[in-house]
Amino acid sequence: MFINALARDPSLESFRQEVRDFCAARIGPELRKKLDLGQHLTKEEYDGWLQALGEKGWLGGNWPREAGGQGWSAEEAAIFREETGRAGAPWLVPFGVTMVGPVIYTFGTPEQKAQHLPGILKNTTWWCQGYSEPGSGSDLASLRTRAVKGVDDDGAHYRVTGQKIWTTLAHWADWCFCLVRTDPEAKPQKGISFLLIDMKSPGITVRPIITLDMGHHVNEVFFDDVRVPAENLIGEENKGWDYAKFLLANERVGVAELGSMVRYLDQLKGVLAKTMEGGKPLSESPEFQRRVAELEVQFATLEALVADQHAAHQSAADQPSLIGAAALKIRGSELQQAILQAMTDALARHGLAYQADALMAGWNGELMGPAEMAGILAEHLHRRAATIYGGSSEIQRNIIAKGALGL
Amino acid sequence: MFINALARDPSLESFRQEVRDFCAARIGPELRKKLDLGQHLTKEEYDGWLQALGEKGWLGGNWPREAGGQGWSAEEAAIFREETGRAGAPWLVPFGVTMVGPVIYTFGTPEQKAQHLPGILKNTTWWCQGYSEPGSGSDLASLRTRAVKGVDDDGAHYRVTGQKIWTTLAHWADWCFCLVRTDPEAKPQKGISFLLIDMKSPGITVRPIITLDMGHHVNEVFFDDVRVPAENLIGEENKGWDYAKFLLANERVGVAELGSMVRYLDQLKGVLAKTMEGGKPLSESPEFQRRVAELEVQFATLEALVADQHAAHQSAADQPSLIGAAALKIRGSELQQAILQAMTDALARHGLAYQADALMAGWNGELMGPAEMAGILAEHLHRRAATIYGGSSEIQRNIIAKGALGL
Amino acid sequence: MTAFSTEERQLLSESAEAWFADRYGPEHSKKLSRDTEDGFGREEWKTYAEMGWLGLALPEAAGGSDGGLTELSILLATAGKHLAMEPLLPTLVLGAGAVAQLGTPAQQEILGKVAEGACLMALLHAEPASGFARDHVEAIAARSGDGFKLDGAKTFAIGAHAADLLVVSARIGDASGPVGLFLVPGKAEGVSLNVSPAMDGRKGAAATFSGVSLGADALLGGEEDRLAAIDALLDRGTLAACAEAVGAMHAAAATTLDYLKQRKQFGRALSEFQVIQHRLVDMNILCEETRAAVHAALTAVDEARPGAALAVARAKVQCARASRFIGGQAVQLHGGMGMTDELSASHFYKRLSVLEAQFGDGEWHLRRLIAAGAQAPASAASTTGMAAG
Amino acid sequence: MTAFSTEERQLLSESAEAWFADRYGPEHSKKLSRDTEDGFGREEWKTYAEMGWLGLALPEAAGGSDGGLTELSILLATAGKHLAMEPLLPTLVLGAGAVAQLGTPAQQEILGKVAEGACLMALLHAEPASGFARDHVEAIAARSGDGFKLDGAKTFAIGAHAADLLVVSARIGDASGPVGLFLVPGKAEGVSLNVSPAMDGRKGAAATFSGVSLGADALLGGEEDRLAAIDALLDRGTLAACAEAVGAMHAAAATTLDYLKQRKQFGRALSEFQVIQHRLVDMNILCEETRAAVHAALTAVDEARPGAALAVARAKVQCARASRFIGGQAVQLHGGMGMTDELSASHFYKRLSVLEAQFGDGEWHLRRLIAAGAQAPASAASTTGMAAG
Repeated sequence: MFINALARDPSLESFRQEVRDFCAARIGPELRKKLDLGQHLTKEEYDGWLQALGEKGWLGGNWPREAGGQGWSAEEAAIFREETGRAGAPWLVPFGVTMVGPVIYTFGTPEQKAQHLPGILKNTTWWCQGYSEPGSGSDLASLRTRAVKGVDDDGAHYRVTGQKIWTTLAHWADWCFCLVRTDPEAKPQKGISFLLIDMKSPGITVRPIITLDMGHHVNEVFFDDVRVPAENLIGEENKGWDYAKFLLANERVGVAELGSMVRYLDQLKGVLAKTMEGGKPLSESPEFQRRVAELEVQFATLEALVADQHAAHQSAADQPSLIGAAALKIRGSELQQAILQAMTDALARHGLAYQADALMAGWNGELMGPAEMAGILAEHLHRRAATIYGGSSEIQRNIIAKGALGL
Repeated sequence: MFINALARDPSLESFRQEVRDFCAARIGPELRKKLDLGQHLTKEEYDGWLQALGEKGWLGGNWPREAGGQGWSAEEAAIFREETGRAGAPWLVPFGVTMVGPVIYTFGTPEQKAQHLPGILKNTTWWCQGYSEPGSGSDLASLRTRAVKGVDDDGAHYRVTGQKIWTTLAHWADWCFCLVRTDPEAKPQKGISFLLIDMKSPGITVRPIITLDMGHHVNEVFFDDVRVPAENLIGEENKGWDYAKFLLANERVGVAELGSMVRYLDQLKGVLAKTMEGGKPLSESPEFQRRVAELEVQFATLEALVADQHAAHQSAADQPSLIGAAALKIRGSELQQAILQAMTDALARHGLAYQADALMAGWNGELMGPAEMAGILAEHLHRRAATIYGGSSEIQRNIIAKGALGL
Repeated sequence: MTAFSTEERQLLSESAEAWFADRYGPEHSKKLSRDTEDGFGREEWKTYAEMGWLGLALPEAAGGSDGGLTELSILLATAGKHLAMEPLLPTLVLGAGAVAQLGTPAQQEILGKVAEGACLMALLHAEPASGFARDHVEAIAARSGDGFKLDGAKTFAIGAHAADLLVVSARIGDASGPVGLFLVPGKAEGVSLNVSPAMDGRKGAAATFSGVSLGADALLGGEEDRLAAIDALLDRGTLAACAEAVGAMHAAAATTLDYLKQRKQFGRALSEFQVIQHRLVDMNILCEETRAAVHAALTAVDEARPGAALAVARAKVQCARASRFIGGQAVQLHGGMGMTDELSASHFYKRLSVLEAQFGDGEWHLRRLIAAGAQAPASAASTTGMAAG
Repeated sequence: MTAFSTEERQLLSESAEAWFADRYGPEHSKKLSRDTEDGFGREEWKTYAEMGWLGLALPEAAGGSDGGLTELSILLATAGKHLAMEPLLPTLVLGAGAVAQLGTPAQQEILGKVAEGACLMALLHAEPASGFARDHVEAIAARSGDGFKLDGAKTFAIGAHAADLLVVSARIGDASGPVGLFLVPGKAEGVSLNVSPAMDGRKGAAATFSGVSLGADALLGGEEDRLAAIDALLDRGTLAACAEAVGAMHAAAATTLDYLKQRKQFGRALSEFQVIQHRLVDMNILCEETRAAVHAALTAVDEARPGAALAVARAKVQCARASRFIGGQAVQLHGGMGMTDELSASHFYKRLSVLEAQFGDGEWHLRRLIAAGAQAPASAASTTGMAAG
C-alpha cells in the first residue's frame, strides 16, 4: 500500500526539454497553424514530421537497440509521448512503429526484419491493421477471413479471402498486418495466423467508411482471393493469437495519452476565454470554472495512476499489466471525451455550426466562432470512438472482472 | 406521445385542503415536536394517529366501499398520501391497510373478512409481513419455510417451521401474513401458500436486527413447529404466489412518496438556512444552491412521471403497471437518498456527531447543531435501504428489461 | 387559445406519425441534407401546409387551428423521431410565434402566408457576444427617415439561410435604446449570410447586417422594449426543442434496442448481457420521464400557469441530461457501427447534441433556476401541481 | 525530514498490517466503541507506543523516527482498513503536528510524551459558525495577567473527549486580534465537553470554554497570526484522512467482493451477474486511482513541492467521490445484510462518510481549487510532475 510510485529521475528533465525544443523547432508555422485549427493533414505532412522523428532516432525510441531503437526506459517513452502530445504534434501513427514493428522484431525472421524494420523506423512505409471484421467487434476471435495454402504452388502462397473493417488509414497503407483464419476446425483462438500483406496485391479493395464527423479515417478492406507469399507469415501458423495478444498489450502503452490531455485542457481554457456570454468571457462562468476544476482533478488522478503503473512495473516486464492498462483505457477515454464535451458545450454558444469543409486544405470561407471551433467539434465527434475502439469500456471492465477480481 | 397526462380535477383541491386541515388539527404539539425532530414514536403514538384516521374512514380510504373503504380514485389516494407526507404525519404503516387488507377483501373467506378487516381499518390490530428469508433476498420464490398439514388432527392445522428476516415491526405485530412452502416438490413459485399467523402462537420467536442507524426497525422471526389453523389459509393452497404478486403491485402504489419528498426538500432548505460557513448560512453557498435546484428538477420530473402514470392507467385497471412502478421505485428511492445526502453534507459542518440516543423519548442531553440533526442523520442511514427493500434497484431494472423491453 | 381535445391530439399524433414513417427516415434526411441547396425538402413543406400542420398553432383568422404549443410539440416530437430536416421550429414557434404575439393587424397577415407554406421564417437574436444570455443585444436599428437602418451581427441559427422573413432583434435608436424585433426579408440588401450546416446536418446561417434599410412597418408592434417578450418566445422555443428531442431520444433508444437484439458477440445477442440490458433500461426510463416532464411544462405554458417559465427551465435541464445520456449510449452500444454515417445512431447523437444546446443548455437553465430560487421563499419553489396546490 | 526508504516503508506497512489483522476487526471495533467509556482501546494505544508508531513522524529528539506524512499515512491506511478506533489522526497529525511545527523548545517536550503514549491530543478549531471555512474564529483568548482567559465554543471533533491536551484556536486579545493556538488541558476548569459518538461510532466532543485560565506558556510559539499554519495543518489532516479512507475503501471493496462470491440468488453466485461485476470493477478502479492520487499528494507535501496545497485539495476531491461511491455500493451490493450492524459493510459506509466530511468535503475542496484556478494562468494549473516539468 502506498509504495508503488517512485520519485521521478530528475536527469530525465533534460530529455523532456530536448523533446520540447525539437517539437518547437521542427513544426513549421504552416503545419503549426493546421494543427492548431485541427485541420486534416495530408500524407505528405505526416511523412515530413514522422520521418524527421525517424532521422532523430525517436520514432522507434523505445525499441531495443538491437532492433534499431534507443532502448528507452518506460519513463523516457512516457516523456516522449507526453511532450509530443502537449506540443500538439501530428499523431504518432502507431500501426508500424508501435504495433507491427515490435511483433516483427520479436517474432519475425531475419528476412522479415531486414525487409520491414528500416521502413518502419524511418516511416517510409505505411501500415494498417487488419483485425476487426464485420460482426466480430470486440469478439476478435470470431474472425472469419480465410487464408488457405495454395495447392497449385506447393504452398508457396496463402490465398486470402474475407473482409476487414474499421481499418484506419488503409487508403494510405503500403502494407497490412492481418489476422486470418488458417484452421477453421480449431477452437476460435487456435486457428488464427498473423500475415503481412502487401496492399498493392491484386484482389484488395479499400472502401471508405464515413464517420459521424463526416471524415474519412477508417475503411472496409476486401480480400478477394489475394495471393500472399508464405514467407509473409509471422512465427508459426495458427499461433497468430499469441502475437496479437502481445501486440494488444503494446497498443495499450500510453493509452491514457496524458500529453494530449494537457493540450486539450489548455485548449478548453482558450475557448472559454474567447467565448462570450452576456458580454463576459465564459472563463468567468462559475459553471465552467467548476467544470475545469473537476477535469483537472480527474487529470491529476489519471496522471498519478499512470505514474503508479510505471512504478509497479518498472522492475518487472516491460509491458504494463493488462488490468492496469484496462483501467487507464477506461479513465483516459472518459476524460478525453469529458474535456471535448466541455469544449463543445462552450462552443455551442456559436449555434453549433459545423464547418467540416474548413478542415480541408485550401478552404477559404469565413469561419464562425473561434478559429479552432470546427477542429474541436470534429475531434469531439471523432473521439466518441475512444470508448469503443481498442476494446470498448464494457470489454475493459470484463477484463478487469476476470483478471483482477477473479470473476 | 404526449397524451398520457390529463389535467387534475380542480374539485379535488377541496379534499386536499381537508386532509391538510385534518393533519394540522390532529397532530398535537407534543407529537409534532417528536416528528420534527425525527424521534422514534411509540406504538401508542402511532395508534393515536392511525386510529384517528381510521375513525375518519381515511385509513382504508382507497378500499372499495363494500370492503369498508371510501372507494377513492387514484387521484384522491395520491392526494391523501402526498398531504400526509407533506405534513410530516406519522408513517402510514402499510402492513395491514395497504398490504394484507386488500388480499383479504379480494381473496379471503367471509369469516376471514369479518375477523380481520375491521381491525385493519381501525388499526386495532398490527400486522407484519413474513416474506423474506435468510438467503432468499430478492429471489423470493426460493423461500424455504415449510408448512405441513398435520396428520394427527385431520389437517385442521398447518405446522410451520422456518425463518423469516427483515420483518419490520414484528415486535409490535399481532398477526403476520406469511408466505410458506406447502409443496416442496413443485416448481419454486408453484408450491407456495399464503397464511395468516397469530403472533401469539407458541413457537414464534422474534429477534431484533439492529441496523446501521443503530435503530430497531426489523427483526428475524423464527417459527418452530407453530400450529396455524387451516382456516387461516388465504385462497387456495399452493396459489400463494398469485396473492403475493397482487400484493406487491399494491405495495408499489405511492412508492414515489412525493409528499415526504416535498417535506425533505423543505427540511433541506431549513438546514441550509441554519448551518453556517464562514459566518454565512449555507443557503448562500453556490454549491448548495445548485444542488437544491438539481434536486428540484428531479422532483418535478418525478412528479410529472407520477401524474403520467396515473393518467395512463386511469381508465384501465386500478393498479399501475409493474413497469411504471419499477421506474418510480428506482427514481423515488434515488431522489430520497439524494436529498438526505445533501442534508447530511450540510450537517457535516457540525462534525457528524450522531446523537442517536436523542431520538429516544425522554432523552434530555444537550443537542449539537440544528435540533433536527440526529433525526436527519438517522433517516439518512435508515433510507440507505430504500434502494434495497421492496426489490432492489437492480431487480427493478431486471423487471423493466424483461417486461418493457422484451429482454 | 382553444386547447385540442385528447382525441384530437391523438389523431394529430397518429396522422403525423403515419406520414413521417412513410416518407422519412435517416436515408431521406441525409439525401435532403446533402443533395439539396436548402438542406431540406420544399415538397415536404408543401405537404405540411396541405396537412394543416403549419397552421396548427396559428389563429383561425390566419387559416390556423388555434392550437397551443402542445399541439405544435406533438408535431415536432414526431418530426424529431424521424429526423425531419425542415425548419418547422424556427418558422412556426419562433417566427410566426413572434408575429402572432406582437404583430400589428397588418403584420398578422404574414401568418396566413406561413400557414399556406409560402413564408419560411427564423429568429436571429443571439449575437457573438451574447452566448445563451437573452438580454445582451448590440445590434442597432438607428432611425432613418420614417424607418430604420439596421447594423449588427447575429449568431448562426438553423433555418436562417432559407428564411423569407427574418425576425431580428436590435436596439431602437442607439446602444441604450429599447430592444425591438424587426421583420427583415432574408434577401434584403445589406444582409450577408454565412451559410453552414449545423453539427446535425441541418442548415442555417450566421448573419451580418450592414446598413439594411427598413420601413417603419418592419418593427413588430410598437417601440416598447421587447426583452420580456423575447424571453417568453425563447421559452416556447426551448420547450419545442425539448419536444423534438423527446421524439429523437425515443427513436434512438428504440433503434439501439433493435440493433442489440440482432447483433451477436461471444455467441450471444448483445441484448442478453445484463450490463447492456440495464443501460437500455436507463435509456428507457429517461425517455419516459422526460416525456412526462416536457408534457407537464407544456401544460403549464399553454394554461399560462404561474411559474411556467421555471417549469420550462426544469424540463430543459431534464431533457438536456437525458439527451446527452441517450445520444451517447446510442453510439456507445452500437459499437463501431454507431460511429458510421450509415446508421441512424450517429444522426440521433448529433441531433440530440444540437437540440440540447439550442436555447441554452442544461447548465444554463439550471443557473436560471438558481437565480429564481435565491429569491423564492423556501417552501414555494415547486411550481408543479402538487406543491402549488 | 528524512524520508524512509522504500524498503522501510514496506516493512512498516507489513508490520502494521500484521498487527491490525491479528488484533482488530469489526467485532473488536464495535466492542471498543460500545463497551468502553473512551470508545477506543487504551491497551492498543500502549502497543502503538511500543511499536514506535506514535513517534513515526516525530523528531528524533522526542524519541521519534523523523518520518513524514507518508509514513503516518501508511499507518493510518492500515488502521482505516481494519476500522481501528484509536485517535491516531487527532493526536499525531493534528495535536503533535501543531506542537512540532510551532512549539517553543519547552513545548516540544510534549512530543516525547506523545511518543511514549502518555499524551493524547486533539485540535479544536472549527466553530458553530465556521463550517468548513478555516479562517473564521470567534473564540477569544483575552489577556489576563501574564496569561490568557479563553472563551468560545468549538464544534464536535473526534478524539477531543479523551485528549489530555487540546490545541484550541482563538483570537488573541479581542475579536480583531491575530489567531493563536493554545494548549489547553482537557480537564482544565471551565472546559465543558459535550461527548457523543460520531456517525461512525468513534467518540469525540464539542467544547465550550468559559473563562478558562491559561498561562503565557499555553500559547504555541509567539503571537503571530497562525491562520496560515492552521491551513497547512488542516491540509496534513486532510491528506491523512484520505489515507485512512483509502484503507477503508480497499477493505470495503474486498469484503463486498467476498460476500458476493458466496451469496447465491436465482441459483447463481451474485458475483456472476455482469451488472454486479462491473460495479465491483468500478469500486476497484476507484480504490486504485485514489490510492495513487493520495500518494502523489503525499509526495508533494513531504517534498514541500510548490502547489502541494492544490495537490491535497485534488486528492481530497477524488477521495471524497471514491468514498461515497464505494461506501454506498458496499451497502447496496450486500442487500439487506449491508444494512445490519452485524456485517462490516455498514461500518465502512459510516467510516467513509465521516472521513469524507472531515477537513472539508469534496465540494468544499473543489471550491478551493476554483478559487486558486481563477488566479492562475491558463497552462499552469497542473501542479503535478508532468505539467510542472
